[in-house]
Amino acid sequence: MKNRKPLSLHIPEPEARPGEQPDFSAIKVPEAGSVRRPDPDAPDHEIRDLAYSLIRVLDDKAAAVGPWNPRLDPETLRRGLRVMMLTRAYDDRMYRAQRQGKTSFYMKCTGEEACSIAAAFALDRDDMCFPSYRQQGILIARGYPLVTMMCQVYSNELDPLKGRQLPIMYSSKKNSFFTISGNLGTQFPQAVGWAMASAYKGDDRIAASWIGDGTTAEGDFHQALNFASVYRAPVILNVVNNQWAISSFSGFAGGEETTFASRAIGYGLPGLRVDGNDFLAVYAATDWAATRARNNNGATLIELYTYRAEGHSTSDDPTRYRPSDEWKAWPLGDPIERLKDHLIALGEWSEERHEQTQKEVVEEVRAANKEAESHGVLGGDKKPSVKTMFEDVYEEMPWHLRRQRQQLGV
Amino acid sequence: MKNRKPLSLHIPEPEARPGEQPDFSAIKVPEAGSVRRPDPDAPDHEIRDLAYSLIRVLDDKAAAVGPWNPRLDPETLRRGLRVMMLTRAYDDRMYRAQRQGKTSFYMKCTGEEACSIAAAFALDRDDMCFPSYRQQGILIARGYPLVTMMCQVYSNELDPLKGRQLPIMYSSKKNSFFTISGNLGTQFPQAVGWAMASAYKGDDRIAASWIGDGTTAEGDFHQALNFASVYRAPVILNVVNNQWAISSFSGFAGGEETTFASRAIGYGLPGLRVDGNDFLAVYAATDWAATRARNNNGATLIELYTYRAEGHSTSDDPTRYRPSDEWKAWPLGDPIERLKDHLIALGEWSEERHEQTQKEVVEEVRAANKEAESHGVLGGDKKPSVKTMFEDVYEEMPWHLRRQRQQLGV
Amino acid sequence: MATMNMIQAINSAMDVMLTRDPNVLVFGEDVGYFGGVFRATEGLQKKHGVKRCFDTPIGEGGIVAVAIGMGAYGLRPIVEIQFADYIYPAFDQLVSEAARLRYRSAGDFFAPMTVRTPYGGGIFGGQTHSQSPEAIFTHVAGLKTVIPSTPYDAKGLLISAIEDNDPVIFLEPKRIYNGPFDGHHDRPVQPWSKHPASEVPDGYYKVPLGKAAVVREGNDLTILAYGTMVHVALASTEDAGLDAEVIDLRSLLPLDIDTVTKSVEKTGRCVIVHEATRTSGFGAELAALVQENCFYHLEAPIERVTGWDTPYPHAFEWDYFPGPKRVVEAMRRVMEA
Amino acid sequence: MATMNMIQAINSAMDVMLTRDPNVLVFGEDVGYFGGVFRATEGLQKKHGVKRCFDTPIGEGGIVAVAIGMGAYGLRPIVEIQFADYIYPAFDQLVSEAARLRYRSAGDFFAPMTVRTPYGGGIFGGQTHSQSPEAIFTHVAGLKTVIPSTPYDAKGLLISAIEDNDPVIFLEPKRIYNGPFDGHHDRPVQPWSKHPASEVPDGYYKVPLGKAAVVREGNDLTILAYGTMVHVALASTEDAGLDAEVIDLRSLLPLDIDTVTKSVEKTGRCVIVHEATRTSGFGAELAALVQENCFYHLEAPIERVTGWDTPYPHAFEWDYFPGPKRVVEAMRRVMEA
Ligand SMILES: Cc1ncc(C[n+]2csc(CCOP(=O)(O)OP(=O)(O)O)c2C)c(N)n1
Ligand SMILES: Cc1ncc(C[n+]2csc(CCOP(=O)(O)OP(=O)(O)O)c2C)c(N)n1
Ligand SMILES: [Mg+2]
Ligand SMILES: [Mg+2]
Repeated sequence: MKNRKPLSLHIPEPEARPGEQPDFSAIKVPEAGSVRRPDPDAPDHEIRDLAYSLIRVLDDKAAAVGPWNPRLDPETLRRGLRVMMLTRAYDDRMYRAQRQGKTSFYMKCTGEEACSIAAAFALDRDDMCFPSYRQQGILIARGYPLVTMMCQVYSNELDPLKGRQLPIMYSSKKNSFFTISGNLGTQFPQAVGWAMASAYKGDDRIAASWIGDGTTAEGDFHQALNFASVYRAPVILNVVNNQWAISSFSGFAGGEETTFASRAIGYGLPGLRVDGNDFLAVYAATDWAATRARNNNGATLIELYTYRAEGHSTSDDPTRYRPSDEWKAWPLGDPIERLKDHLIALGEWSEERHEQTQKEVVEEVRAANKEAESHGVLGGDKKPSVKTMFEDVYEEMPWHLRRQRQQLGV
Repeated sequence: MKNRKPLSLHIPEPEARPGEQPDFSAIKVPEAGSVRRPDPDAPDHEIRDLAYSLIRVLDDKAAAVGPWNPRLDPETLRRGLRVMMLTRAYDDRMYRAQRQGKTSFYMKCTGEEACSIAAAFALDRDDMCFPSYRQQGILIARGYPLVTMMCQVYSNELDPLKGRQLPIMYSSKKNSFFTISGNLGTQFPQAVGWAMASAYKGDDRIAASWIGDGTTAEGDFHQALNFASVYRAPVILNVVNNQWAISSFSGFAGGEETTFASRAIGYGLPGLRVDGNDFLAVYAATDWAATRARNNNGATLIELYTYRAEGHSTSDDPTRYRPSDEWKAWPLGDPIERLKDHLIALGEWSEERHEQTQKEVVEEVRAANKEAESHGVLGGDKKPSVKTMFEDVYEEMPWHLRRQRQQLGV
Repeated sequence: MATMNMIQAINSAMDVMLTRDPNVLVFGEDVGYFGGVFRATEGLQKKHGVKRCFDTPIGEGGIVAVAIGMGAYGLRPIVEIQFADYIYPAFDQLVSEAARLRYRSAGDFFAPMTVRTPYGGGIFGGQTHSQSPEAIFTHVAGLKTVIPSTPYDAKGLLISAIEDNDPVIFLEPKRIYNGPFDGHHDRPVQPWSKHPASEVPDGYYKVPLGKAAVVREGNDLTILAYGTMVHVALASTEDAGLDAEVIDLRSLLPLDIDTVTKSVEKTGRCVIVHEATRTSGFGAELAALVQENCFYHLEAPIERVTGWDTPYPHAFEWDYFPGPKRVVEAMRRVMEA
Repeated sequence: MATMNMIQAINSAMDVMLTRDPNVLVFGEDVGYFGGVFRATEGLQKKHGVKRCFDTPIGEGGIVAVAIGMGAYGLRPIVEIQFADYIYPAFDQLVSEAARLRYRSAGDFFAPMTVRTPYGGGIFGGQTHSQSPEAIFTHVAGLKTVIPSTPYDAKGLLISAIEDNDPVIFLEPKRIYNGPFDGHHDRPVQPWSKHPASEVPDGYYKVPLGKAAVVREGNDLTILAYGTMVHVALASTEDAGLDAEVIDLRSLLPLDIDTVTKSVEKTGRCVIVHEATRTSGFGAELAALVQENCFYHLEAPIERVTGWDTPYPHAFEWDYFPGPKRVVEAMRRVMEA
């Protein structure tokens, strides 16, 4: 060795571990309304600053302010609020169902409802969504029956996926909701391909996809951005940065060094960084990107800055790796509370109506669950026919699968 | 479909095709010396502009100007020039050998010599290189015997790789030159791993890797930049942008939308864009990145802007997809001519000495080739023992390979 | 009818389908303006336009992922992976996605795509331009694997693959693109024009997936082969002076088990030939199936003649390649057993 | 000596090696502070420091590539792929790089790395947390593939893998992490503590790669199994009331062919059991080898009892899983043949 200072390996560490005080002091939260809103057709190199700011519409007094305010009518806001409340109630019920042994696994999106639901509101119903496992809100926003979702979670006799998939891995072509994969990130470049096909056909439907902060580390993230850039695909690529990937904080995905939105810059794509707990900001950013895509100006990468309020899944115990009360300290609050306060501030909502709605959604979920359970839960005998296990591997069943089905005697 | 303007698919097209005039008017070439040289330890977010400029030292009058001038002594410059000339002569000879049927395949680096050789000059001899197939200049700069390289190309009895590898897929641990892979880009994240190991051990050796513009599209490019960013690995990641990937211009790798250097930005890494045909600029940029890495400030992405003067390989015919005289129009000239002119301008070189040196390198190559051929060429009978085909699959030969060797009767 | 080599036949299949079906498109590395490093897509961009046949970034994973998304939309993409050796970066998208869409969505989504890729050695390509990865794909439920051995089959099988609603891995034996190489590397190369199967209809026709071809009837023993090895098997039969029944599988999955079983029940002896490495190659599955289905007819152990379990060495192609000499030895062993 | 379950034994192997060799380090998704989703690395970061055991980005390709680079430097990385179902993004780095370095550089460079990954079903993980991809790796020249079936073997084999100078794919049967599951899913789960092989030395010891274990001697027939299926094979032997010889392969590659051959020559009958999909599974290679080596001793067709050629369905685990019922049926068929 020469006479030089030795090299050393850097290993990222989160701000706080169990037993320590939550510490979000490093997070700079700009004033709501302070970020400029360029024309949706602006060249990417003129708007790189948006990758480093944070688009916010709802201010501390719950008022909607600034150029990104989408000016949604109160009825739409109330629908958005209700869908978020319904989604949270649904998650709570399904989580309990798993704890009660009625299914094997469940994943909540608590605290992140706006990231999927506000986006779904801004998109057309037939724009194609390529979600991860944490965007159940899209299906609920699009009116997919809760009972059907529950039947999937229970792998029961009415499960549209015939008991084949892990709970929450929904699929609904009718609702332009792509089959969810257990393999992280694979849907990101697939969404680009779908968007390229839409452009190839001169269609006007665009695609949107969602992945988590941790998933940006997969090679498919790079494939998606690069193909989207090269062919100017009409697609919205969302990164839901909820700060955690199971037990690993976003620093292990590169979040310690810069923003995820800034990944767009190296591909000549616009990157927007958005308050993911602000329903109006998420709506406005999605709408901006959708307009850009529909105008043949290609893809946008949107970082939705939020926090995973609960465990990664029912298999996880977050108190093992982060302060249990971290969510309370989260500077961007709760998307439901913030939209509720906004509606109240507008005089379009009240504590009473909110409680009333809360009762309604819980009751709606309870009733749906009652019906779903009547068609069976995991491990019960009300399930799809075992025969179906051999179907849909191919369009037509080849001889070897027929023979295997016979061997099983079904 | 709604009443909207239909989407359309964008397919990149190069400026000129065969039969058309070469057109590089889109390329903006800044004045030599005009780009600032920040401190090698400057935070990445303060130097993003360097990803969009072009670091140049040699001006039109062949003078070395500006803050990036490494102020190399004439002797070093002469050595650099000679290695570049030797490399080009070597390429020409091996190309001919392939045409003469003495080997199966060959790849030249003509026009790109500075990208590997100036970098090799700026690195320490024991800094570990993870090259692509177009950095033979590193081995020649480090004094690896031409005869040995030729024996590899001929897969003959002295081939250090025992006739196993395609020509030009050299490997030399002694020269800190990693075994070249036929699979594009795989070495990029491997270099990061090597650098992480060096840091883990408190060593002071750094790693450097080279890939082409087209190869940036592989997932391994993303893995390399992300891991390098997360662990602040002491590695230099070079993208040799020679404008072409076989028949596809750099627009199919995203080069139409922005620079390759700017890919660094989204990882919080510095990106330098460098005149790859300017020996002094490549040296200076490599030296800057090496200093940064040795100071534990992590990785740098360097885009070496150059032009692939010849066909992709002996299997390629570039006149099928680009104007045959494009190289003549290349605005950044020829790295050998430019360094030659600089030395002459310094009064440290002359046409005569240049011609003399040209004769020497050609003779050196001729003599080496004579010796190499005396040990056999591909298809001849002077080759490694067939036995060796079964060796080195594992450290110890398992029974099934022993049995297979017996079956072959060797 | 026209006389075509295998490249021309493959080109013709894509040309026909691009003409018939506006949802068919072709893309991959260097396949556009240039026409592909093996010229398989030559002229297609000029004739059908840049939006129907175009270059891609060098990201096999992205190429396949994008094709899956296009398939989900309703297109029928044909993608080229420049060499089978470079298909691995796309492995996850093929195995976890293309192969699984239909099953996991209960038929809601599927990937009607064709992945064309040249495979096999014998062209001094070294270890990264010579591999035969077919066995791996046959282990993946949801994929079909097809390998032609003649221009006629190549076109007919490729059209079937393109029209198939499941993802098909279409492996092209690059060594026989230009002629039916029979493993006698020391003899002059034969052009396809001398081979009857180079007579190829100009228009649309199909060779069904899942049907093998008995390319030579015989009674002494059965040789199971595909791709280049079909021609090696035929030459070996000549050389050995044995009355072998040579079966060209054409589809590895789905496999035409009946044709295989019928033949081995008749001959009682079986030699399996492939260029891929031996251990866990497709020959293993064939041997397992044959002994399961024909056990009581077998008069000798089933022999596998394959590439060695090493990378494909540049300078030792003909020591590595399972040529007629090794096949004949195996045939003799099987007959003498 | 201590009583360990398989997770504890694996943890102990890494702990021992981290202590013995400063060039050993452990990394992967969630393996650091958290200790891994299956707790295999619990406590290692705390004991050995963040630089010896740390989390990684979710990029399996990057994880393996970085390990290869570290191996080339001279370290001995142990990486965890969280589920075998997620190893495919690393497939190119494993097949084209880790497996090839030594050969293509003529010994100049090699990758002394161990890739640990949990595989197999039976935990209601659905199709992307249940796969058994072992066969694919056995087709790749340059890789070794190892699968333990007990805590004792797990620790001894893992230490051998870590010290091996070639890349080893170390597949951990997650269903038996906590107890020797024998396929009778309707019966109460047994803890490892009741099993003799849960007696594990606290310190350093090795179980050699390439050596199978005869876990039950018998004369009626031979059952070849590995991982979870070893326990299923033993239970099936009980259930069938047959005197089966049960062989735990432990290493798939290199394979202990002598132990296999010796047994089948003795019994003349063979059943192969694995959880992976059937077609081109490792059972195919075993069947091919057994009939090649023991043809004249075989009194019945070799049977394969395997997972079906479908993805692993969430609600039908026990219809998919090749449990004792199916194994017993196969044993009977083989005996009656
Ligand atoms: C290819 C792949 N690797 C690993 C996993 C295991 N895994 C499932 S979720 C998860 C964390 C994902 O984190 P993030 O992308 O941030 O999404 P979030 O769960 O926070 O929404 C991991 C590692 C997987 N499913 N697929
Ligand atoms: C994974 C992989 N895909 C495709 C190829 C085939 N191939 C070899 S070189 C090449 C072009 C590479 O272009 P670039 O990265 O720009 O490097 P250059 O040849 O210009 O130096 C291609 C597509 C390969 N070798 N590996
Ligand atoms: Mg996350
Ligand atoms: Mg290039």
